[in-house]
Amino acid sequence: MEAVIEEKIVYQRPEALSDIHTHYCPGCTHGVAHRLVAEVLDELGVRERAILVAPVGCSVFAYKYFNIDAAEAAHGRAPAMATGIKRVMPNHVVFTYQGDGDLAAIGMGEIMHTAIRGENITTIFINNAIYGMTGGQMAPTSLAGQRTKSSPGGRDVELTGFPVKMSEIIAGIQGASYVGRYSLHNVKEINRAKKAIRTAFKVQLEGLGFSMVELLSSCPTNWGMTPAQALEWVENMMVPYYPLGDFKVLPEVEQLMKR
Amino acid sequence: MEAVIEEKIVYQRPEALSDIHTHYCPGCTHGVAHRLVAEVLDELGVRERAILVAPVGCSVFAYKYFNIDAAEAAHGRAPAMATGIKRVMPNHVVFTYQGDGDLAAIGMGEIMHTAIRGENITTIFINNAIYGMTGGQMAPTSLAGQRTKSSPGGRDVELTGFPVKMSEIIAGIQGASYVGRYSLHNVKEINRAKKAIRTAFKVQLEGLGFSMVELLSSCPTNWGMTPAQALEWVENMMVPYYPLGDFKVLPEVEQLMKR
Amino acid sequence: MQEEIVFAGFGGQGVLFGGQLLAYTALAEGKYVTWIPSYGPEMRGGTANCTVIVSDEAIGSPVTKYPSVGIVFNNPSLDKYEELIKPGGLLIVNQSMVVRNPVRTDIEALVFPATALATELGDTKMTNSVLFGALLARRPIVSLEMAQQVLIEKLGQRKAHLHAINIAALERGYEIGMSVQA
Amino acid sequence: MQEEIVFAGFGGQGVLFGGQLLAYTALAEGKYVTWIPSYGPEMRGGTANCTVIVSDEAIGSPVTKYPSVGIVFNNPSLDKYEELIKPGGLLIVNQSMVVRNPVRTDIEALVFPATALATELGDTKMTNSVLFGALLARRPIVSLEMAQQVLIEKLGQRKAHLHAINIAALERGYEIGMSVQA
Amino acid sequence: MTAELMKGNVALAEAAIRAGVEAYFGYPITPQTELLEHMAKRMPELGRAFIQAESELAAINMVYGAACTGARTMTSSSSPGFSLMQEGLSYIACSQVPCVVVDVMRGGPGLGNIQPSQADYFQVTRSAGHGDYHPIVLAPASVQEAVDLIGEAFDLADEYRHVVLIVLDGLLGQMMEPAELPEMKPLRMERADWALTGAAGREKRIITSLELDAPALEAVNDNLQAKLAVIREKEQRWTELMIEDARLVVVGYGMAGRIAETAVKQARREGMKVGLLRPISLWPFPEEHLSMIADHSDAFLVVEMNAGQMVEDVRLAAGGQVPVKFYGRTGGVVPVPEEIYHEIAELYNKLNGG
Amino acid sequence: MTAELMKGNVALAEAAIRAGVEAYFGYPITPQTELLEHMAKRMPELGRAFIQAESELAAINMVYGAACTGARTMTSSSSPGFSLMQEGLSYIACSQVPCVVVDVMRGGPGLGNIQPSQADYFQVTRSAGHGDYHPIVLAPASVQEAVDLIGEAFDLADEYRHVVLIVLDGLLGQMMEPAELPEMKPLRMERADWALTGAAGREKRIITSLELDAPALEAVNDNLQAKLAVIREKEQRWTELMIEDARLVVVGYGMAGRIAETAVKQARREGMKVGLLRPISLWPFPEEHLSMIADHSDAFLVVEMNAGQMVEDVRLAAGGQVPVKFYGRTGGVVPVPEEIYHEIAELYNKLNGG
Amino acid sequence: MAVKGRIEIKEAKCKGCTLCVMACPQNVIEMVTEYVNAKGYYPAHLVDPDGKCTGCALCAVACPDVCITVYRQVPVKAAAV
Amino acid sequence: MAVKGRIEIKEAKCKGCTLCVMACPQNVIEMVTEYVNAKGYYPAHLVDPDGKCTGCALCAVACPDVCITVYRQVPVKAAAV
Ligand SMILES: Cc1ncc(C[n+]2csc(CCOP(=O)(O)OP(=O)(O)O)c2C)c(N)n1
Ligand SMILES: Cc1ncc(C[n+]2csc(CCOP(=O)(O)OP(=O)(O)O)c2C)c(N)n1
Ligand code: SF4
Ligand code: SF4
Ligand code: SF4
Ligand code: SF4
Repeated sequence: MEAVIEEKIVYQRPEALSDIHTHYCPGCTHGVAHRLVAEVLDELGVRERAILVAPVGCSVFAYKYFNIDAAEAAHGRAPAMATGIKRVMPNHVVFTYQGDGDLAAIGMGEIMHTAIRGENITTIFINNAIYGMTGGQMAPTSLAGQRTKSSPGGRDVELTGFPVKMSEIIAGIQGASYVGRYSLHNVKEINRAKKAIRTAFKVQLEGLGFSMVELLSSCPTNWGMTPAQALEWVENMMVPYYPLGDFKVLPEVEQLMKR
Repeated sequence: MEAVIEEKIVYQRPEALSDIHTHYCPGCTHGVAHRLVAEVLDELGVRERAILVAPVGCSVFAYKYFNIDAAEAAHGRAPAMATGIKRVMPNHVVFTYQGDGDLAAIGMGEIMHTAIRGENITTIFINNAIYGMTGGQMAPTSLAGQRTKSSPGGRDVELTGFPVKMSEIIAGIQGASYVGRYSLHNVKEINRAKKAIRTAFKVQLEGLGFSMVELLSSCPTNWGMTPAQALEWVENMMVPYYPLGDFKVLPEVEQLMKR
Repeated sequence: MQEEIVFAGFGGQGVLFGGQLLAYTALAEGKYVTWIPSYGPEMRGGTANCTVIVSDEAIGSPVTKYPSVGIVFNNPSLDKYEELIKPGGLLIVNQSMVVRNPVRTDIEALVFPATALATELGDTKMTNSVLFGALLARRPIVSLEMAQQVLIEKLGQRKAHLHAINIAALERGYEIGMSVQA
Repeated sequence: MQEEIVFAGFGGQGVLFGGQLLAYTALAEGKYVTWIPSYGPEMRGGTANCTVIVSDEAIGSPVTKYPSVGIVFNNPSLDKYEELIKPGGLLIVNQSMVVRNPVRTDIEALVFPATALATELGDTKMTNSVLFGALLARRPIVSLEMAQQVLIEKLGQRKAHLHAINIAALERGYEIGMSVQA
Repeated sequence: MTAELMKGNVALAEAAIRAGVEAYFGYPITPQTELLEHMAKRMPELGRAFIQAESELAAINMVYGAACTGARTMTSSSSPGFSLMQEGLSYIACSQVPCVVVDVMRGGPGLGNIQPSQADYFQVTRSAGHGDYHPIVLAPASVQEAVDLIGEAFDLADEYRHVVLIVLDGLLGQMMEPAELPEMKPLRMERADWALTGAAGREKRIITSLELDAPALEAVNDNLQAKLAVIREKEQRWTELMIEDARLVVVGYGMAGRIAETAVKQARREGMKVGLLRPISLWPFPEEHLSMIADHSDAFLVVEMNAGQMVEDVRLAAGGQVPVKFYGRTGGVVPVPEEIYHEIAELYNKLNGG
Repeated sequence: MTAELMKGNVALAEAAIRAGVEAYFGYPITPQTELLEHMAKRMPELGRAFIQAESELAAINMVYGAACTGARTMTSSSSPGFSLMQEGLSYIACSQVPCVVVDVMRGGPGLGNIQPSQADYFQVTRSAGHGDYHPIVLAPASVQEAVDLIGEAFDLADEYRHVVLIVLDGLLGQMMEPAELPEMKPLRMERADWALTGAAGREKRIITSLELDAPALEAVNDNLQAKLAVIREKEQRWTELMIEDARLVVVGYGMAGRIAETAVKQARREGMKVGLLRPISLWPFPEEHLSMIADHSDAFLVVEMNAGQMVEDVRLAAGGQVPVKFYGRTGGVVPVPEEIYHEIAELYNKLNGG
Repeated sequence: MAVKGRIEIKEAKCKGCTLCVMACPQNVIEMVTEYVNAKGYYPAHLVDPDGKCTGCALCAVACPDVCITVYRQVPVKAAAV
Repeated sequence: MAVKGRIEIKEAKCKGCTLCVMACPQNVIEMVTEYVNAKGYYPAHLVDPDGKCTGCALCAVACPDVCITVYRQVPVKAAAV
């Protein structure tokens, strides 16, 4: 009997992502991050009880792009808003999606305390070392010497300090159960990032407390690079300063990762 | 020739402390902390160029008690205010004095970013595991199970998370040059605390960046104890959870400590 | 009938609770009542006072400049309130904590060592009960019986061991109030 | 004399800079001028436009509903601005990026492939210079000479290698504007 | 049901619980803290959500979140803390999610003190945040009224999907007075058709205050303004005393109004034709009613615990028909009936050509 | 000196530098960000203090700190960011330290959008924070005026030890227009006698907004109110056009006023007796002048880029003497002269019994 | 026999970022240079005359705009006749 | 010979917290029980009939209210006559 060949779809848009054009710049890996989260929501079968809290930043319209219920928070306050939602809807899957200005600058207090409370939500943290939406000012995560619109001579660590490593900080907080930093600069790393995102959401589903995945992401527009150059910059400049991997894995989470 | 005996003053009020009655409750170690800071300012000879930024909390009137120029900040914002002062008066000795509600709750964003910038100021952080001024509500530093006016059944770590360890967190930030946690529960510890405070101010004088000393302190009133019981509680309950010692000593600071 | 009573002293002397006892008792007797504390940041040894208004009609202002009764627990409060009492009003002074006598003659003054009596009866903290008892003797705003009932209720089971001596304190104050020629 | 000129197209087509060139030139010639961009969050491929008003008198409103001149860099802008141009006004259309011709007959229309010409002259990004040149031919709001001078100045030393071709682009547009029977 | 002696703050908290509040988020600040403390005790007991937030900023944004799910949600604070909620309130108002906020005002500006004040009238009625909107603002003058109004506040919030503020001064927050509490309402189980509950078997829902396109945001504003116009028409509240034949009308809200009542009664006893108007809704302000009163009276005396704020609304409503005089105390000083009486007598005298 | 073509935001920054600003603290937000960016470049060049703060909250408190030393200090933001500064501003005002704040307003409420707006009029004039105070508020209508006013703002701030706001809509912030910049002033070296400079050879100094005692805080407020009364009397600013014989007076500030100017001129060309009043100081509002104009005219038309806010001040000033009509656009929609002209014509017609 | 695959790129959504081109191990994706799409971008398209695409989906994983659907030919049992 | 010392406690400032009593290794500080000071507290005072105070200043270090001044007798060279 001869084998019959059939064509199967091996990759298509996840259900949790709406089929609409995004406003992201060409090659901006916000889009990749969105897709990964959507895939994980679909795979875990939680799309219908997922609630997104979108930030203020380039990803402000994430609420349009995800095909799930969503709220748009004030700049930096997404974790507080998510806390409010989660406390009255404990069985829903609540997550924030935040940029580095949003999470690491103005929203520092809220993300810290959400982690301190061990709030049972998930945070997807996009670190692109710049303020994208406002046109390219320095972020707390901008690299030493990095030229931005508000550090035209390059980030001067004497005056502005060293770029902040949020994953390491959050990992140091007892209430954080899972914290990992991954990158979106190539397919291999994208796949690792997805695994981390899946773990983070599983942590929430198991009620284990706060989980966060930091994703190194590109901003070709404000870095003044082509998309391809931007990914190289992530790999060659960001990764050395922002090491990839898991920074906090509670024993219970380790169990979970094995499953 | 026979030795003549003369009486010398071996202890008296430091010049940097005003000779007025404080409003602190009997046995409250805010008073001890004040005195130590004042002694250090005197000993380093910087009283005349010291500027205090007082918090909102029981120590709000610190501006009255120190005999130096002082400003009173909004709740939690003392580090931002101190930053503003220091940037235009770089040769002055600028410090904040803050409680745990002020620094670790509402002021989390400001203290973190002041440390991140490596701002060349000093912070004296009074951890008394409670909100004193408002009458005894839970602080981020309240111990697990601690009964307060806002955790009447004892702090439930499931709902509120674990008490936050600020010294450990700040020590993890690159811009922090010196961070230590000491206690005021007996004379030996008080003396160690003073040494740490001296180091912290020296760090500032040398322009080495951000320095912070956390001091475990009592609040007999809101803990519902006698002053003596309260000091025992510091020793037996707080110290085990909040280990004492230096958490961050940059190599340059180590040099300084030897001098 | 409307009486405006000020309780005034140091924090820690039970000043606010004394006023609350009166307020609760008035409520229990179906009267209109308001209780207003002075409130401040948590500071021991600061001043504390409260104003209680008891009336047969709905109460407008719960504050007044010139109260009809002053109960002063210490010297600063004597200094502050003596001059404010309405002519014809009543001033009860805790002699244990003051260094002078009241001087006004157009008001009724009752001066006796309430703290000393309370200490004698077993607990310095009952100064407020003693003074409250004296008040009821001079101004029967509420009945002594109801006051006793409310006192026991408010102390609650946890402080059952204090019931008897507090009742005694209340009665001691009442006796003094009845006996002294004001 | 007052002209209100709208430059409209995609972000990235040099729309805003085109308007600024006009504004700087007008200033250099001592005219009153305002330049207003549409501004939005940083998004590539979104619409971008600016309004320049050049006048002999102080300018009141820097916005207008009905501009006297429209320079449209792409099709959506043609759709949006054609109907708004004042009767008797001028519409310059970048034929390279549109799929239709203007239809109004009560305005002057100049339609030519500016992007194609710019590409031909060495840089697609000079579309704005070509269109600006054409504008000056049809409406001598400022002189071509001054525009050339300002263009060189604004490109600056760092872009010295682009001076010649930009001047060429400006002139090419001017030629076309002069030659075409509108 | 019998009256209990309760602090205003505690009564507000318990009444909110009985009105079915599902989530409370707040931060300690005098003279409001007893409200939070009561919630800290009761809400966990009842299995409802309580968080002592890390700040007022966090608290209002937690409120924003919980309110997005259609749950009855509230917070409380006092002046400086309320200032920190401005951005969040503006977001909530634009998103049109219901919530209740209690502001127990204290002496300002700045850290000021913790004494009673009404100095945030402008802030609460005019601009609780940036942008064009007014929250509904209710000002009780007794513990009982506070209890009644907070129940109403939740209903109004739901009905209009709007921010409702209960404002009081520290005096009412700290005062004990008998009040009857309502019965405990069962928690509402169903969720509104705009609420975020997960996109199960329906289209997804979005709650946002962003609209990049100007005409679209203008439509959002038109919608909001239309709603406010309805509120303005339907929800003006006040109480009054001896207005009919009054030549002089004293206008005051909250405790200032209540204190003035004693002075007004005193003046009546002295034969002066004086009345009292106490606005209960500060926004919408009872403007028509005031304007009507202006038709029949000779002068207004506005009494506030501030340097003169509501007096502007009275002037606007009076429209120049009668002189509007102002008497205020600031910094946490509470005016006593005696001084208000003095003002009344002086002004009344002048009306009589004195 | 020759005029340069500059964006309003950039011109403000450079003019502030030339006026001797020693410290700038801010946070990016559209449509204000170019101001911060210009400072980021220039201030370090000049050895002056610049920090991109972690938030607007931090920025205003850094301003508070630097201002306490007597240094000329400023920040800038836009509506949501300005909301976050409310608490800080109230502290600064109560402490009476001088500072300058620029608010480039955008569409609201909430996140709204980044288009031009004037919807924070109430917030800036009535209650930039809790408590009784008004900042001085100046509203330019051209890049040149912005340049001139910011210099004045620093002087006023110093003179009165008060908060001075420069408010503009996003349009003026983003617009390029020729303007002449002033010469660079040398930095002021001496420090005021209240400034924190270290207690060397003198008594210590304290800057605080706390006063626990109510009568004492009332004294602080009296002092503040007395200062505001002086400002109210001395610092009203406006500009006007063809007012003398105007039957209809259009009132608008900032860009709305400037756009209205074109409509007013058009109406004059059509023979209508229409004039324009453009308030420059929004607080103190030019109330006497307006009231005087009300005496000689038949109607007011207020034009704003909001749902109607300044119109209340116009009504208060007009005191019921003339009808006051309102025309506004919201959500970032900028009214064009054509539509304002339409409103003028309609209203004027009615005046003529049409 | 090598696995056979095929991709579809939604041209209208493509922003021409080239990331799929870089991700493709078979080098069978190219950028269009002749025309731009409605958004003004030069889109990517599959140029695979030799049928080298394996349907590995790396391009799809790399694409930030989810433009790419990936198909792979898989052997299945023939249906019983 | 043991070092001789002496302390002065400013009664008016004392809040009666007892911390000095606890800190004193010589047990020569006691709380007054007969009267309260103007602030209403029972102050501490030195009760040192045997002159045991060494002037070690531990009490002063422990005192939160800086009420205590500490003196110690030290041998000095006699001035030349
Ligand atoms: C209170 C407030 N402050 C400032 C802004 C302006 N703003 C919008 S997005 C943003 C930062 C965006 O940067 P980031 O969070 O890194 O996200 P990205 O755009 O880079 O994805 C800022 C400052 C705002 N909207 N609200
Ligand atoms: C914005 C604001 N929120 C809240 C308060 C009320 N408040 C005053 S002090 C304080 C906390 C004090 O606790 P902590 O910082 O631990 O100092 P402590 O009194 O214990 O020394 C609070 C919440 C305030 N003044 N301002
Ligand atoms: S500006 Fe940067 S972060 Fe924002 S969409 Fe563009 S590339 Fe992405
Ligand atoms: S309340 Fe506590 S922290 Fe405050 S003075 Fe009293 S003991 Fe000290
Ligand atoms: S990765 Fe996606 S958006 Fe980028 S060129 Fe390829 S198909 Fe187009
Ligand atoms: S330690 Fe100081 S305050 Fe306490 S009892 Fe001793 S002397 Fe008095």
